[in-house]
Amino acid sequence: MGWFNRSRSKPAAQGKTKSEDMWVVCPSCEAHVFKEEWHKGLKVCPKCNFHDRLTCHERVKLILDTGTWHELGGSVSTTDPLEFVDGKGRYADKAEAAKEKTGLNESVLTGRGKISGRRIVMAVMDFRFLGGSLGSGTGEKILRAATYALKHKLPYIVVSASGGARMHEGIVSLMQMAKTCAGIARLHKARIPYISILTHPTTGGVSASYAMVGDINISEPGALIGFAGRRVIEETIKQKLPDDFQTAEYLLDHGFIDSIVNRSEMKDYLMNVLRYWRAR
Amino acid sequence: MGWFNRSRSKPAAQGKTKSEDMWVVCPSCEAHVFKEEWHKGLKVCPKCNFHDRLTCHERVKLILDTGTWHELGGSVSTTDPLEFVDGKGRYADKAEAAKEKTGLNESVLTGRGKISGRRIVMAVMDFRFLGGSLGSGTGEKILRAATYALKHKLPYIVVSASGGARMHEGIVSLMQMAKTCAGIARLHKARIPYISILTHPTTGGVSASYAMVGDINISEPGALIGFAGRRVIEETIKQKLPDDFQTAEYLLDHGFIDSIVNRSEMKDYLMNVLRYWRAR
Amino acid sequence: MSMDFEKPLVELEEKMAELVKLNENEDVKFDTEIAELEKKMKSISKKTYSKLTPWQTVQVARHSQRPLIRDYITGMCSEFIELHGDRCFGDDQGIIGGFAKIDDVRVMLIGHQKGKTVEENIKSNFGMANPEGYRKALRLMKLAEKYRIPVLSLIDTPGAYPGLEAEARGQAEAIARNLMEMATLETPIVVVITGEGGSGGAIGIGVGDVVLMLSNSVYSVISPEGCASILWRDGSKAPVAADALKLTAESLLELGVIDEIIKEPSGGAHRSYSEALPAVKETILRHLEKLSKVSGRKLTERRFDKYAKIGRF
Amino acid sequence: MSMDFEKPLVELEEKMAELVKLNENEDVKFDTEIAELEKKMKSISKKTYSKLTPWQTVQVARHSQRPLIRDYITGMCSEFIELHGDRCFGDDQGIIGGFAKIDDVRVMLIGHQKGKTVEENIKSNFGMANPEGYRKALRLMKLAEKYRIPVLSLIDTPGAYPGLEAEARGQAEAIARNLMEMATLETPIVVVITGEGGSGGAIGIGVGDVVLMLSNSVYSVISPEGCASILWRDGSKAPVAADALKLTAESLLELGVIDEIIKEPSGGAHRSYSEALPAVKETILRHLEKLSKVSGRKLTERRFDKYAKIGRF
Ligand SMILES: [Zn+2]
Ligand SMILES: [Zn+2]
Repeated sequence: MGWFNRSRSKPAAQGKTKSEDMWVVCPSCEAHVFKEEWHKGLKVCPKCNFHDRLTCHERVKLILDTGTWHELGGSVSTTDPLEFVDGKGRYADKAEAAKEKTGLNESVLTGRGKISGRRIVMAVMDFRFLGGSLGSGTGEKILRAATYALKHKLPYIVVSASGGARMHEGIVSLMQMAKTCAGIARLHKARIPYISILTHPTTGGVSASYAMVGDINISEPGALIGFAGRRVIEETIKQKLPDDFQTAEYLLDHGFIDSIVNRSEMKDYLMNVLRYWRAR
Repeated sequence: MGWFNRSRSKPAAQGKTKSEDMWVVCPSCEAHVFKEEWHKGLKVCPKCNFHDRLTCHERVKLILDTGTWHELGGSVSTTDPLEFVDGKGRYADKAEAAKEKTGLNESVLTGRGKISGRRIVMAVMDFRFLGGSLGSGTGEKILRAATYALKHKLPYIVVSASGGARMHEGIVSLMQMAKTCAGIARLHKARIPYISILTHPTTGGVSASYAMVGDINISEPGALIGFAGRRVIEETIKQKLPDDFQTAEYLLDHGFIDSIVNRSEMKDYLMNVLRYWRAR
Repeated sequence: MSMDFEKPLVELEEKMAELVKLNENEDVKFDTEIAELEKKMKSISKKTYSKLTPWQTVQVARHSQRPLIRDYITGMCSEFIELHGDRCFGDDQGIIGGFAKIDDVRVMLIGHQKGKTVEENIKSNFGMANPEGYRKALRLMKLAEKYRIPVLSLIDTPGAYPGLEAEARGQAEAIARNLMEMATLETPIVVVITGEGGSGGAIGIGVGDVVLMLSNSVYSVISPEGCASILWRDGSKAPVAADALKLTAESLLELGVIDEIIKEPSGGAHRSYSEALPAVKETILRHLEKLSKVSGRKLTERRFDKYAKIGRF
Repeated sequence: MSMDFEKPLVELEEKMAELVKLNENEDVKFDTEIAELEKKMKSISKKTYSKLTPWQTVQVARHSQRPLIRDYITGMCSEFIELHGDRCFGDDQGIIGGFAKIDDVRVMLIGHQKGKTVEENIKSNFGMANPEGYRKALRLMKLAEKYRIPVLSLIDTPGAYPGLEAEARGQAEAIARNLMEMATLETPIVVVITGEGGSGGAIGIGVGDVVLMLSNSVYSVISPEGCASILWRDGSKAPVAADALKLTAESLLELGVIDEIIKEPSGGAHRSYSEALPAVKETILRHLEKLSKVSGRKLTERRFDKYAKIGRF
């Protein structure tokens, strides 16, 4: 369920784009792409169509109408319920460092905004923040946004990118799975749309909670999605896994993803889908 | 979906006990059993535990408290919506012959009664009546009994034994699948128990409608249960099917049967299960 | 591509094509001959198609060029957002579905998928769905209920797939559950039998407030071939069985099993998509419009009554 | 069968057994020696068990003789009617369930199944459930809701099974759906962590109105071994990880994740089923009694609030 053991699972899963001054190396096919082209192409590899990680702000910009984003839950931040210390030091310090590095207060950014003029509530995870792990702050923010959506009868969109539970918060992290799903359950009963976008990577406790129960589950090409880590599975079953195992395409074939959508078409896709909901 | 093509599918499926004066030959293992023993043993083979077919009256006697059975829907009888004639003559005549032979008006007997003092509504199919096929009279009776159960807030038990739809009533037979399931759906919404007992054999359009959607699906040892006929499947996939294919045991393994219950314990089992329902 | 009973007509058509070609290239004109031939064709066509036997209708319903679900999507819908998977086992291609827009009306479209090429047919298993197809359909119908949009179900299948794995994964259960859930789904359901309505595989997504049939489609508890081989021990008696089974739209309307027949162009829908599809679209929209005024609860009550009264008592 | 930290005690126990045997057969009596030894044992036992480290607790929680779901059924229930299957794919043995009667109270009992023999463990996959196990559990919970009886969920799993097929059939989806459905299930849910509460595999049937823990059970987001090998790159640091993870009942009570601790007999539940099981039973019945007075709707509201406030903001 942890996110750490995932980051080494396969090349594509690393997601870090080794950048030099001029160009970027695709983490999937290792093609060299001019940095400018890479960013103009929304971090999608022009060679292999791998959709590299976006920051939460990039995602907001990609999906929402310009200038319509209003952050919600900005006061919620990481907590350290276990006063956790590992070999390299205190979790609290680690969390502070993540905050400084990213400018975020947690692994998810929540707010409201508009897609082609239509009001929605959105939560966007950011893998840079402790591997997008599900901390209690993450869960709190995702639930608060769900509650906001419920109250205002607005569709809720969650963009996941996470290695899973946050070990340093122990059982409190695990409980966030139940907590967030309780929020989604209420939306479901109230017939309010909940759309889940599972981006690279979405695994462990996040895939096994809110990310997997969208009215519609959307992913991006090549995204890694799964419950258990590749290595753990290989050790358990003592055999090599197929190459496409736990890719978005694999999950589409196996019935868990409604659609794989190119990044450049994501906004239009969402707009089109949301029009099918008749609010009352 | 027809019942005819099933009766030749495998020895056990024939179910007819070749009887001579003194003894019965088990249709499954071909053991010779004294007739008296056979009947005292509720038509269960003492050698292989095969549960041979019962008539609807034998089933009522097996399950209900003595003297509590009251027939309902006795006025409903076969109809001939297609005015069907096959190579051997009119369906209407065939139906009349079945009525005379069995003393029944359709392939199902419906009524109310008590199990250990607890009031229930029950429908029991009888394979002797045109292979227990699902005619429009069958559907009507099953729906009427469901409606009676709904109105009086009584648990509903259906004992199936059928080769499937009744070809001679064509599309009208097919529609009985939807019709009966509509009745079951109402019970479900009203939180009234619906227990399905799938006896040997339950196939085709009956397995694909009310028989398969019990709160609890019960079967008897060795019963044949399935959608398509064995021969049709073998012709389609061009391979031999495993021996236990479509047996109650196979369906238990595959998640579709809650419990396989010996005939001699069926009444107690039902009584015990029904006590878990809290009527309101 | 042509069926036996069409042969005389097809021969005339070929002659006509020749004449038209000659007419273009030569100095000698065949205008009168063409007019004559046209007249003759019309008369023969009328005779051929005005009263197809049930068995001929079966052939038209199965015609390899008959419009399939993808044709209806292209021809009727300005948008189709296909949704995939049953969220449990797989994404069957024997039944597909998704959000669809017909003029201004948004629906959840589900339906059997057949193919026209061998490749397409292998992918979609010739329109014979597996349990996960029925379960995907149910998921989408529940989504339609949540989003308050109607369900449009297009039926065209020889039947549910009779395979080992399909049985193991509960073909019977999947169909049965759909029958039960569709009975109480609180959103309008319009069903159109566009080609073959094959038994349990058809009704598995075929419970609706309104059931429509194209004039050359068929709907039956068993295929005529299957029926013949069982009842007459002779598959070649299929035409007799087709007759006995009362599987044509007209018979079904009489029996009260369907609500309306959508007339196909003369010769069958495959002869003119441009005539066939608009008629289907118009009829669907008309019924959707009517149903949109009925509350969910009322719909389920009416739907119950509709099915409760099939079979005459 | 004994754990490292129990060795001194086990040695005394063996000595005691010898003495008792001698006492029976010989003329010379050892009554005083036995009394002495008994006293000593009590003292050591108290010292050994009064304050187990988290890592020692993990060992007790995993003890091969610890009571398992079948023991609880035998020990607490006067009736158990096992129900099988997810009505979709299979009947998992990693999670079992059925109607159960505890004194006069009827419940739907579900829970992980581990085994004591190799055979049992292979059958139940060591308590690691597959997606169909979670789906069976959900079906049974929905049935409990329909029949208006409470759900009792017994947790004892190293985690959901990390296998190829489990992933292919949607381990993540199955757990996620349960979390969502359990949140709004309109019947009481009492959860008891009886042994190992292993991560997502545990919470997948672990959302409840009341969550109880046996005093030597553990509940954690990851196994101490897994945590140690990730954070310290050294599996032998598991005791350190066990400490850091705050996985004991006491810690979890402090964190507000569980509601009550059920005290085990000294040395652990495996040392005396006859003491352990009645305490579990009594506690369950007490909570069921209280919950039985709350309406379904009210229950789901409270359950929501309970989980909404985990994590301090
Ligand atoms: Zn690339
Ligand atoms: Zn026998």
